Amino acid sequence: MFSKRSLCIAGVLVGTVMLGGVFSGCGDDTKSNEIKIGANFELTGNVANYGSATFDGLQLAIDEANEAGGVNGKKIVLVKADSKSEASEAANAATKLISDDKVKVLVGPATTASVLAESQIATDNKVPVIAPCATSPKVTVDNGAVKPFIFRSCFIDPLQGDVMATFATKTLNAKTAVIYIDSSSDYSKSLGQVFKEKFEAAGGKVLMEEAFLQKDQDFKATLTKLKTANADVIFVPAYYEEVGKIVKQARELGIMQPILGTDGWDDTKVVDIAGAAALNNTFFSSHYSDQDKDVQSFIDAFKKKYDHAPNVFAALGYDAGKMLIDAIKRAGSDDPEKIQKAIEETKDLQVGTGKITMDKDHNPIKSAVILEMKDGVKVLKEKITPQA
Amino acid sequence: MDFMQQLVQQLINGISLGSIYALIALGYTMIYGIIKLINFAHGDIYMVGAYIGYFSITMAHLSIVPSLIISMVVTGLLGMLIERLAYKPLRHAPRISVLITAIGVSFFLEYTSMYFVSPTPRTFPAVFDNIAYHFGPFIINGQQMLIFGITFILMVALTYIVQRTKIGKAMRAVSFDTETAQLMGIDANRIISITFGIGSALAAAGGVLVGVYYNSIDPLMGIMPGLKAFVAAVLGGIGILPGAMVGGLILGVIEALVSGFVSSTFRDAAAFAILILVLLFKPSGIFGKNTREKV
Amino acid sequence: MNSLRKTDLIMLVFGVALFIVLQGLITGRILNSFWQLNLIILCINIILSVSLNLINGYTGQFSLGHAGFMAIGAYVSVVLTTNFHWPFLIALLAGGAGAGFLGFLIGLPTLRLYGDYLAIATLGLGEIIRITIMNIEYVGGAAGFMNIPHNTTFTWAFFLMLATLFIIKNFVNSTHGRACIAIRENEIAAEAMGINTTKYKVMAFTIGAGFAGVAGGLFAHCFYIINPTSFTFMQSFNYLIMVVLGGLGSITGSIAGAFAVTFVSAGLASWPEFRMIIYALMLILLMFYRPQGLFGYIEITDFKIFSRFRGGRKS
Amino acid sequence: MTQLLKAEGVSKSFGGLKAVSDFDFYIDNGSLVGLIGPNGAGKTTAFNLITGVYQPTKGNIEFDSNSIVGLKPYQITQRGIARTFQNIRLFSELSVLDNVKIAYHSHVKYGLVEAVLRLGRYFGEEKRVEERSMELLRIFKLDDKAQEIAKNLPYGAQRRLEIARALAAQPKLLLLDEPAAGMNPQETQELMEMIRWIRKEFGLTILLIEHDMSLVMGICERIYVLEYGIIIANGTPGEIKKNPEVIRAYLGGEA
Amino acid sequence: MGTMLKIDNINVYYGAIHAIKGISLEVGEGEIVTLIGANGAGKSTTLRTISGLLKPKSGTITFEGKEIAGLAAQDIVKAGISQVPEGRRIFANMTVMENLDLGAFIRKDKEGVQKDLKNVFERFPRLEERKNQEAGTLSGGEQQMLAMGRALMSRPRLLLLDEPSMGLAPLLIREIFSIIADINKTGTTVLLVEQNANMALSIASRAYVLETGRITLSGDAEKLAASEDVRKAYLGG
Repeated sequence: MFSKRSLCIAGVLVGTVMLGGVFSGCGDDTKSNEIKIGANFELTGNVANYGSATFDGLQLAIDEANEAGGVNGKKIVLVKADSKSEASEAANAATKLISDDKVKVLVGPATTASVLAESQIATDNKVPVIAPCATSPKVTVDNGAVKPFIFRSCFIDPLQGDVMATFATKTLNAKTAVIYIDSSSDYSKSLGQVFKEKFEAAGGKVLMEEAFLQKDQDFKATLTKLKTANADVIFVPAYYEEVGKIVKQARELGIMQPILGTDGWDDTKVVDIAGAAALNNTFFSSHYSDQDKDVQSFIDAFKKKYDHAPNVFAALGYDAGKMLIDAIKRAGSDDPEKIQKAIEETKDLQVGTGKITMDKDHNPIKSAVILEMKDGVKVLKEKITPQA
Repeated sequence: MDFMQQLVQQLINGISLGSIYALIALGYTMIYGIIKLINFAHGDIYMVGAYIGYFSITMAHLSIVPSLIISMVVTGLLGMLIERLAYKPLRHAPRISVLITAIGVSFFLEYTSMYFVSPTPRTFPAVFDNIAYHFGPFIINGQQMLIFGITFILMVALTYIVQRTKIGKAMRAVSFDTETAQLMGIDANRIISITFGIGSALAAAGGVLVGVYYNSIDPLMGIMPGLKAFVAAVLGGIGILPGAMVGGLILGVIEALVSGFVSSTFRDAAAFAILILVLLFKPSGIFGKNTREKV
Repeated sequence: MNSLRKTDLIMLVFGVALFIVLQGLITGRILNSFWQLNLIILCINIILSVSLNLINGYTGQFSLGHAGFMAIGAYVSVVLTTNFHWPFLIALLAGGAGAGFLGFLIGLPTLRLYGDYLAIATLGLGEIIRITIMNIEYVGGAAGFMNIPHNTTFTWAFFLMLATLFIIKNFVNSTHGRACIAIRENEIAAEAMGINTTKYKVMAFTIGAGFAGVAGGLFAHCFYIINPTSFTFMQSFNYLIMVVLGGLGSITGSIAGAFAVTFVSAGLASWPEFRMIIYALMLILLMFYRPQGLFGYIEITDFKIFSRFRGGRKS
Repeated sequence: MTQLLKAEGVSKSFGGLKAVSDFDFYIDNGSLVGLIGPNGAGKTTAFNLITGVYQPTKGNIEFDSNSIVGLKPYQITQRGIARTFQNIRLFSELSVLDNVKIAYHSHVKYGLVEAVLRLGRYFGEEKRVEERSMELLRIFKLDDKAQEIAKNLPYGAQRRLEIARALAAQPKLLLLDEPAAGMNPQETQELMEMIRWIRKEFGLTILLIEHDMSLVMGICERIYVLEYGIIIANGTPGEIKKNPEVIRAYLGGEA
Repeated sequence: MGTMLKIDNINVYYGAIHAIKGISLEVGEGEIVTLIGANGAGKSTTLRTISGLLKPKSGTITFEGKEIAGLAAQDIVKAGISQVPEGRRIFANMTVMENLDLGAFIRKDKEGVQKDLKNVFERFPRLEERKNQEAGTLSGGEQQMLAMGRALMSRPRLLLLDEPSMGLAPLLIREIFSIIADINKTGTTVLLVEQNANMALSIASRAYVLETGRITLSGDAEKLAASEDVRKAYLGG
């Protein structure tokens, strides 16, 4: 039953794996002229497109810093790990980066649940984390207490939800709304909730709340249902891949009302998928407008390196990189606790999407914009500068 | 819109969604019929088909019809190659090992594609106008009708091939009793290979059409439709072509109705629940014939 | 017949010795927390693969819904520890019991199906469980359940794994286990030998689901957060892969399968682009050269060194 | 002598096709009865009806004065009918010993908890089962092959193992479906002796289907002859051998 | 009369079971040769080996002077050997016509096929009556006729028949056997495996008796029919 040859193969396989494990377990000889940064992102699995886009942005920021001679005379080395789009794997990857690769700072992952899974491990090991695009308030604040080592480089859900509710009631004079969220994403759920609260507080009425799931292709059934509500606006706080399809299919079903969204929309793919015409009469909040002069340099650099325009994930990844480099510079050391202090003190830092200042809850204070889609082009509709 | 109107519109939505499941399920069911393998890689073949179509359109600047044909041919050959390399050597191995191999092939296709085309979704260019037709309060758009039409035509063509042509008879013979088919002078390996080719080509057609219809393709796009198509095939009675079509349509309609009248988050659960109920009362699917081992 | 007890004793001593060595390496910081975490995951994976092997390998019932039962155990136990402050062990056992009970309820009607039909039905059940959890706001819905105490230590994982191995091994080597194996080998002959095949199929399914539940509880108390994405059918595939890779019908094989998958996954973590491609190729090649898995039906106790102590198992 | 098994008016049709019709027969306690007939005559169907694999379309089957119609195969086995199969159905990947041990299933007296935690009666019972199994294997000259995988045994040995396994279920009535198929004359001779011996030793009643006439004629006390699902003759071997109907049915028309 | 098929000392295994232990036999052109013996003696295994469904571990099989052992089954059909398998194994879910079409799968000469189809229908008129019926709904005798007709459609030079009498009524058996004799008269060589020894010996010219994988007796059919040994082997002493 047990041929020698197959035993050999089995043995070799198991042996290789074990050896591989042992060697990678031993290889933590950090060179003194390097600063290791852990990039824990969704590189495979369901949301690999968001994770890898964010990583691309981060990589650009790091490359720029290294080309400019590094930070404090040291080169920054990004150590990649794959969180496989799963919370538990994110924790696993973070553990690996911290204990195995001995990284000084972690950046990522992209989605809230994965960051939450990672944050406790980082806190226990006193390694600061910058989450580029996890917008849930829970990421940095837990039961009213700020998590000392966790930061983010994007604004939080309540801000965007508030901004869009105000925009709907004030600018568009909407009295009624329907909300269509991605129930597999914390981001989408909490935005939906905030929007509802603010919209109703402003005297509006939410007629219907529906949900879809990540990777859905066909939204017509639910859209047919939403159409019956005949509301003034439709709020879809979700990511661009699904948003494109939702807008396209909604217009096909004859839903012509304004559709509102959030920063998850900010990708040229939305136009490609939905088509320029379908996107007319849609509005979403984001971090920057590409007509903004300050942002141009980032967009150009990104296009040069990757051959396509950055999306919001890439921009936020870039911002996280910028924040980090700035903090390490100011800390003047790669000691994680010193870096943590430096990030806390970030003030008026020019990053890819504008100027940011870290607030006491570890959320950056940065301006938001509302963009209108006109024939496939993002047009700046409003700019909201937050009160610090 | 009142309830009836919404119901009719949901049926339209369901049938158009179901046609896509049916299209993938046709190939699934053919392949299952001939070697009784749950080809978990089928959904990924569909994905590869979509990408080949995408590159034919965007890079080679071909129009939709030649792109569709190229995609079907190339993907069909890929299917034959996969069968030859990965499944044929395991023809007499335990079935579960073949299943694991199929899962391996599925991972391989997904992640090799991801490596080469990146996980970012690609958007299919609009290759033709999508006109919405209004029938009273109901809306059907051109692409929906096109997909339904193509699925129906392919099902008819396939049924014709399987029922009437020499190669089709050989397929049925191999599927029913491989050994006796060999006694007729049929080269079973070749027939299996051809079946894989046809099944994969169908999946590719599905991939390209879905790309055109939903505009967006990505390397993991095949996982859920693949699973749904398998559910559709089992629902209709696996190995039976009209069964796959009916199963796909039923699945699509159920999903549309659940999304429209309950909640879309329960859509997949409802689809599986229906499958299980059907299997409990009719263990071999709607069109399937019950067979039990002879003692 | 004391040889049976002797084998048990030897395995127990070996297990405890292994634990002391590993715990020593962890305490001595020779194994860092990444490897410590992976050892915990390994133990959890072993519980899952061995329990799935009881269903798929020993009883021959093709189940693809293991992640669903794992999810039940995970959610039941985290609700009990986080919201009701139950002791960890009791919560784990309750999670196991919950999963087992559900396995029983589901198994009773479903196990009338055969082969691929059973496979797709169980896959569907796993997904139904997951989607249902996703729609329960009380446990966080799709976003997940948070603030879970980090109770799972290597010690817990290791000894629960040992207990699982002990119980499943004993089950398999009893008349009950033989009944299950008989069903796998030839259901008609098994019934002709006076074996109530329905009863034993459901029993194997229930026990397997129960242990999956315990493993789910351990898993959930490891990462501070769980969400339904961790329990998709892809996870069920993973456990199936462990079982088939190791060899259906061999506990040693399931351990080896869990070991191989866990550490290949961990070892390839630094090359995310190639990780899944290599994994896929490994699967395909292994099935080519050893379609019956690494160990086939063979146990480690069947090898020569153990022959002096051999008890009830076949060679 | 009391009748251990009694079938009255048993019919079985498969989708309109009558496989067995109006079957009347009885088996006395302690007797050795043969069931013969050409291929496709319905012999195996009769076995399947007795063992509960099929349910009769009409008629009644009594075992030990109780009707067994409607019982599941395992319940019938637990009441004391064990069988072998025409197309050997061993647990082919298991050892010879395990094949026999499995059949003791209904007679093992320990519960699930005792088994899992290895308490109480577990060790004693396992020991008893193993010893009994080895004893059976010795009787069938398989004890030296106890650890071999069943599918690797020669054909004749597989047939013997199937009988040993059936005996382990401790039946009152043993049904043998072509036990000598594929055996050479010498093996058949030995098998004949063995069947005689086990009947005496275990106090069994035996019903056997066989093609090998030398076996049937040699050991059966009474023989039923089946053709097209109907019993065409019933009597002692001597009577059967002379029965012209049987000769016609069996040797074929043109002699 | 030349030798058409010559089997020389073949050994065949089913897994670990040694099913055929060094069988040698010959079939001359135009003959009916029968292979008789009890269940499990290895008769079907022999036919399956000739047809290429099993590969002999050792030994040679020559057909019309060409070595065919180890060829793929479809190539053996193309060489001119067709088998009517045990239990008929018709394609039950297809029509009678489709079954016959499959029999002619290897042939390209449409006209010849049409002619043979006519011949088959002449020989088995009941098949023509039921040509559009699903084969699974035919009676046992009709299925046997279909299986034979199907095998004839490839226009074989050697026809292998495996237990054509199985499960058939005596009247039908007689009919089937007279058809076999008739097929032989029109120029097809026949190798017939049977349990019904008397029937088989009545139409065969020569016979081999198989017991547990070995040939124990062989010779002229008439002589064997009269022989006490054969009688004994079947009815017991």
